[in-house]
Amino acid sequence: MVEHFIYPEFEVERNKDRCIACRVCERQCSNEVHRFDPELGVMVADETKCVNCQRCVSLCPTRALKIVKSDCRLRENANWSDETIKEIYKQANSGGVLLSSMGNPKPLPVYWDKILINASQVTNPPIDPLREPMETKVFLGKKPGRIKRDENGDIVTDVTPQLELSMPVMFSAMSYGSISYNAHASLARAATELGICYNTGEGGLHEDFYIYGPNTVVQVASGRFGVHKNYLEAAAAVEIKMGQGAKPGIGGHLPGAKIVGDVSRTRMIPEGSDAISPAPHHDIYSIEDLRQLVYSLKEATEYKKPIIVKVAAVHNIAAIASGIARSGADIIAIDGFRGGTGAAPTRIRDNVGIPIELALASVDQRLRDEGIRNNVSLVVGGSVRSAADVVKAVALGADAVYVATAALLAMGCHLCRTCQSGKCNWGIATQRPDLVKRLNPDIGSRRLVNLMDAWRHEIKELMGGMGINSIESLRGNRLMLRGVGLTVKELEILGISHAGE
Amino acid sequence: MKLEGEVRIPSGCAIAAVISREGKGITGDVIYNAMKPMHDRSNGLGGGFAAYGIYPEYKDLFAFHFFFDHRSTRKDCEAFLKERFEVVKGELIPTRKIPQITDEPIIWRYFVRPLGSMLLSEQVDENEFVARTVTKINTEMKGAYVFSSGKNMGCFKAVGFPEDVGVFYKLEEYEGYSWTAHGRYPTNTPGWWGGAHPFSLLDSSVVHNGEISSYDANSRFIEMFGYKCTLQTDTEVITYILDYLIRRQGLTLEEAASVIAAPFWSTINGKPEKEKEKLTYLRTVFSSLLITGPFSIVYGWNGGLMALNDRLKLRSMITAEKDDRVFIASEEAAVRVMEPDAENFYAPAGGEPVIVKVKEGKF
Amino acid sequence: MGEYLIIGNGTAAVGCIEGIRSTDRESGITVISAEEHHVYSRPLISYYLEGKTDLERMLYRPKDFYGKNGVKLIYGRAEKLDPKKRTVTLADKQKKTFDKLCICTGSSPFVPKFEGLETVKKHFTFMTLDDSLALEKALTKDSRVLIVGAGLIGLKCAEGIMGRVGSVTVCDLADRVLSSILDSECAAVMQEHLEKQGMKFMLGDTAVKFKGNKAFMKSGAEVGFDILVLAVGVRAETGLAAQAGCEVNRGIIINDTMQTTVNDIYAAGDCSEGYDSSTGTNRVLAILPNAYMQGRCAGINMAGGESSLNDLIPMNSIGFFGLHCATAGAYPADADIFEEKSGNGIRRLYVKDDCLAGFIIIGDVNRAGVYTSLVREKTRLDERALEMLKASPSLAIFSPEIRRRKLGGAV
Amino acid sequence: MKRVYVNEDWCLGCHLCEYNCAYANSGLDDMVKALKGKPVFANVHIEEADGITYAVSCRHCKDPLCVRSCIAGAISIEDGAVKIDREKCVGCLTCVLVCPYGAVAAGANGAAQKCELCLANSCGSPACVKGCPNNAIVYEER
Repeated sequence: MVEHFIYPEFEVERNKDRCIACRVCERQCSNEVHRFDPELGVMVADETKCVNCQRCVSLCPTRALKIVKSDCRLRENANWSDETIKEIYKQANSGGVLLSSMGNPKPLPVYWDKILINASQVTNPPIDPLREPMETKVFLGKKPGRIKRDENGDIVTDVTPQLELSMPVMFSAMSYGSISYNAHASLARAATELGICYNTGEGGLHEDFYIYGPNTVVQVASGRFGVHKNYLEAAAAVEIKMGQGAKPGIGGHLPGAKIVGDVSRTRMIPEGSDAISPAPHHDIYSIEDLRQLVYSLKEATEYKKPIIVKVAAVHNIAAIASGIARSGADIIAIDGFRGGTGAAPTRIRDNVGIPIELALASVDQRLRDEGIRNNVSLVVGGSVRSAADVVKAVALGADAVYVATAALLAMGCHLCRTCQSGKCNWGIATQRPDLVKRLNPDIGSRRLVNLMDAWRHEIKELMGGMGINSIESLRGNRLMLRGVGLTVKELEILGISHAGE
Repeated sequence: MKLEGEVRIPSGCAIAAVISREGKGITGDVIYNAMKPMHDRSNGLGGGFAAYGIYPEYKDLFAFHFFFDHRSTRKDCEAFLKERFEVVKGELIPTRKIPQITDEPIIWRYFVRPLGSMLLSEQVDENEFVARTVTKINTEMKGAYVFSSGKNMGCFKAVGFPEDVGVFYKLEEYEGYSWTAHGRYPTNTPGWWGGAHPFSLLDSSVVHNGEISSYDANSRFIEMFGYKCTLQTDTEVITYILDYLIRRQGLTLEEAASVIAAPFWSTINGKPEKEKEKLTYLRTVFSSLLITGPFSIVYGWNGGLMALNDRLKLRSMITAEKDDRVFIASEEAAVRVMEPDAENFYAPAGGEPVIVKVKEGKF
Repeated sequence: MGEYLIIGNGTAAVGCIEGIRSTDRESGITVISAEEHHVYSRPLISYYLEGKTDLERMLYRPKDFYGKNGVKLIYGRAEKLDPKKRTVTLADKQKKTFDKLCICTGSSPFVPKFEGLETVKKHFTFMTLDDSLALEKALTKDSRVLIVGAGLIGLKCAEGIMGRVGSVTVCDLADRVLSSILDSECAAVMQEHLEKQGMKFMLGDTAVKFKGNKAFMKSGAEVGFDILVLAVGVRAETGLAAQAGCEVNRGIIINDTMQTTVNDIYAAGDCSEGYDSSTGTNRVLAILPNAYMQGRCAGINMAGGESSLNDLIPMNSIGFFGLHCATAGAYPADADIFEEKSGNGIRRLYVKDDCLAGFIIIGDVNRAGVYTSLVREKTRLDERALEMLKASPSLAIFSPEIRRRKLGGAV
Repeated sequence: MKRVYVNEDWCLGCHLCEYNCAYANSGLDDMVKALKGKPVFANVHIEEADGITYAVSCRHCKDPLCVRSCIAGAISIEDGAVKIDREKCVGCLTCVLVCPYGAVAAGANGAAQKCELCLANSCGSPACVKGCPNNAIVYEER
């Protein structure tokens, strides 16, 4: 059966007047779009292979290239969009589940963009972060409910284990396997330089990165890949991954083709075998089972490391979080439905879960209503895109945020959303050595540090404007937020007033 | 416009305080006259005083000061009180009719003792019992508002300039060893008697000048522990925070100060190991109780005063001494009115608590 | 260190001056130059005729070279050398004393005794700038030129004048062009190229007799010409050295510090017989780079420094009408030969005992230096390296470790 | 002295250095004008071995064979940098024959050319380094 031809989504526009046929585009395109035709003496392109990753555009020394959206469209139909129709063709061609990468691209509400931040005028001075001290350090973990004193009356200072961060941001879980060695190296080095943490994801921890342990969160996921004593001991904190915002209720599947060499060794599974993470942890079918795993991990790490439980933001997230807060977990991480992924079924990614802003607001309020907010720290992720998003998240009640997509972008990702192909031209979501080397961790880590330094400055500027000189005074400070264009219900869930009120 | 409790009310203000370390009596005119040179720091929308040692004859009883909107409210409330307390005395608080103060509510005071049976059934001590009762009245009984609930102390407040409020309440007729005063400059309230300051709970009272930027972070945290920030004012939340830290967590005043006006991490890291450990611990555990934004407060309790500025010292505050008396005020002029020959003027650094205690047995 | 004296003012002399000055900035240096010219690049005389350079640009070192280096330049011919008195006597009887002496007298054209040579009006050798200037004067647009000798000098001369004369015929007793540096396969390639440019060859044949404008060839042929250039060969100028008692073979015998067999007398350049590491024998390595390096080595040692040379190899880079030729090392008869032809070029590699013994590249000579270094350093080549070697000259021939070392630090 | 070094771990073999080099040394202010439809003469070149690529350019040796060997006296060292006087050069390519790195090459008009660290052109510092997308070429003191 001949496959139904689908016209390429993108077109390569090459300015013939500018192209010097240096063939950089050809050498750099792992999708083999560009080719030099020696007979014609010009560069030609096979657009069916183009994923619009912009590698060629970015490296073309004469700016001769442009990737544009094809205007070869089907007849316009408000109900049956081009994309919908083409997805149907694809499925009719293949009979398969559609796969996608990175976060939900659908035009669903982004609440961050409907929330505005306050600033001081007259009654209270704004603070200039360049003149006055401005603190962004946070400690994540359970805080004791009561002060204890020893026989001398001195306060007993044995806090439960805390994760100290110089700013309320961490790089969230991306496994070695789904991203490259150099991407991990960049994240680990940047986290260390920044005094924050990165997260191994569920692919284990490469032996080269044990030295970054104090800035590493190791993950224990349903596949338990690469989990062993040293792995747990190396880390600053251990995260139990129950779910992921991009694909709540779904496990993971890293194809055997990517389980090669160090990836296989790090995951502790044979080369070439598929790495399948089951949808649930098969030892956790309920909240009381979670408590057992939390305490197993605490036992294994001698109660020295905070335990994070990461869940996807789903409908009854407040109740789930309340349950986790009482399970012994020190930190709850919630991943919203716009969170990224290396590969997820398209339908799941685009239709399951809820926005992180609403999840955060309701969880924070619920934990306060129950008087247990200080028992856990809250970390939220799922498309935190800027310093403003961080400030809004903290003001809604988060202790810190997880960023991944922004970190990937800093490392060079152009969000072409074809990670699943394993041919990432930017050296991030690939294991092909020739592609992996395209990400020099010197550059990758520097850019990550730059990004976070910039965010830190912006966070301070925003805090200073509000007259706040330490990040903890922003946490849960919802008075600093106002909504625009939100319904009464949305405002009620977010716990903020409308602008003008 | 919304009243206190319906919206958060920030305000700029004037504060002043005086205390006798020997526990000697000071009449109320001393303090209300001190507010005169700081007239422009208030706007007539609130003034008030807290006085310690003024009810020696009832010093073992809780003195409740009430505003009632109506006689019937007072009746209902009195009935409720009697279910929980032995009401030893109830009376109108004496006032003087002056043109500057109008629209006064019914202002009443009760001297009460919690019923032992109630303490037993609720399994709490008398302070907690009183605190809960006050919270209950203030949140649930419309038209009734307890604005003072400590032993041998009392708050007096009204809509008006503080010097007029002092005259209105005939404060020159009271004698106490410690006084605090507040003149209010709120920016978004029409002025409500209950919203005037000091704010107090049990014998704790707070006068405060400033506008804290951490308000919602503090209030949403403290509300987890049974407090209700009904007024949505800084003073109220600061009072609750100090009550929580000092009475319920048992922190010392200095420790409490290091929570609400915590030293910067860079400062903490420069301290000796033990000190550093303790400060880090307090700052970590009570991170949500750090107060940022400008404030100068005088915290009063039976037996002492504590003056404290925010850690950046964004508000003026000065202290001075003369003989057994210690003076605190937003401006030096106020101190000079109280004692022209005051000495040792000192402007405490941001986050540096100034604690004055009356000699043991003298109050 | 006393007085330095250098006889000769060519490349070796410059090397010697720069060698001395790298060690001794003070003592006097005297140079005796037989040619009355500021030091110039001898190999450029053909480029001069071709118009690719001029007298100004031909200077091997800038005008201020002697001054800057504290060198006293004397024009004159050294005639006597007394090693005991440490004096050199010039043709004008001027005497120069020395503490250290370097003989850089180079070589001179070898002109066999041809019968009837005296009957030829216009005959030239092609060695010095003056030779070139004299030849230039004789050239006319329709001169027929006969060049005896198809070696480097003969062919460079031929190239230089090709565009300025009517015809050029080159004869040589050898059966191929550039027989000293090319094997027959490569010589054929070069010859074909030269012929395409209009050059005529009579190889395996040479003039034996001249009469006026006619040359009589060994084969019996007769060749008419207007101008005759004799480029049969060169001889090392060893006379002075021999006079002083230095051991002399084809050139002045020197050790690896450039010292002759007589104390304090050094020799460098075309007049000397150095060690050819590619064959392991002593021979005259009459090429400019070696002259400079030997001169420099001599200079350093004369000034009390330490330097030795034992990795000199024969090598040549020469081009004719845009076709370049790069050669180095030896071409042992028992070597494995790798050959590749491309376009009008050829590449022949001589591999012996797992080493690159020598090579010839005609055509694209870029990166040939990598091969040269393999020859010079006698780098052992494993199977992988051999494959890379054959592919093209590149650092990829070396093991990754060596390559990283080569590219990784200051050298 | 600062020199250009390559780190083959990060070289992508994109050859951009060659084009940036040729452009920087073209004297023109537009890369298209400088390179379009013309042979590219770069002073840096990419080599490949066993799937590894790396850029090679003049090492600016302390005691350079090219300087010693130049028959025209056209190559000299200025402040540590080895430079070719292209006016003097007659294109004999002896320097090409002796450079052990293969870093000197025949240029456009027959004269030899090599990396001169872009010190004299409008780039001011090595264009290959500036333009390398992966920091595989660096300009530093070692």
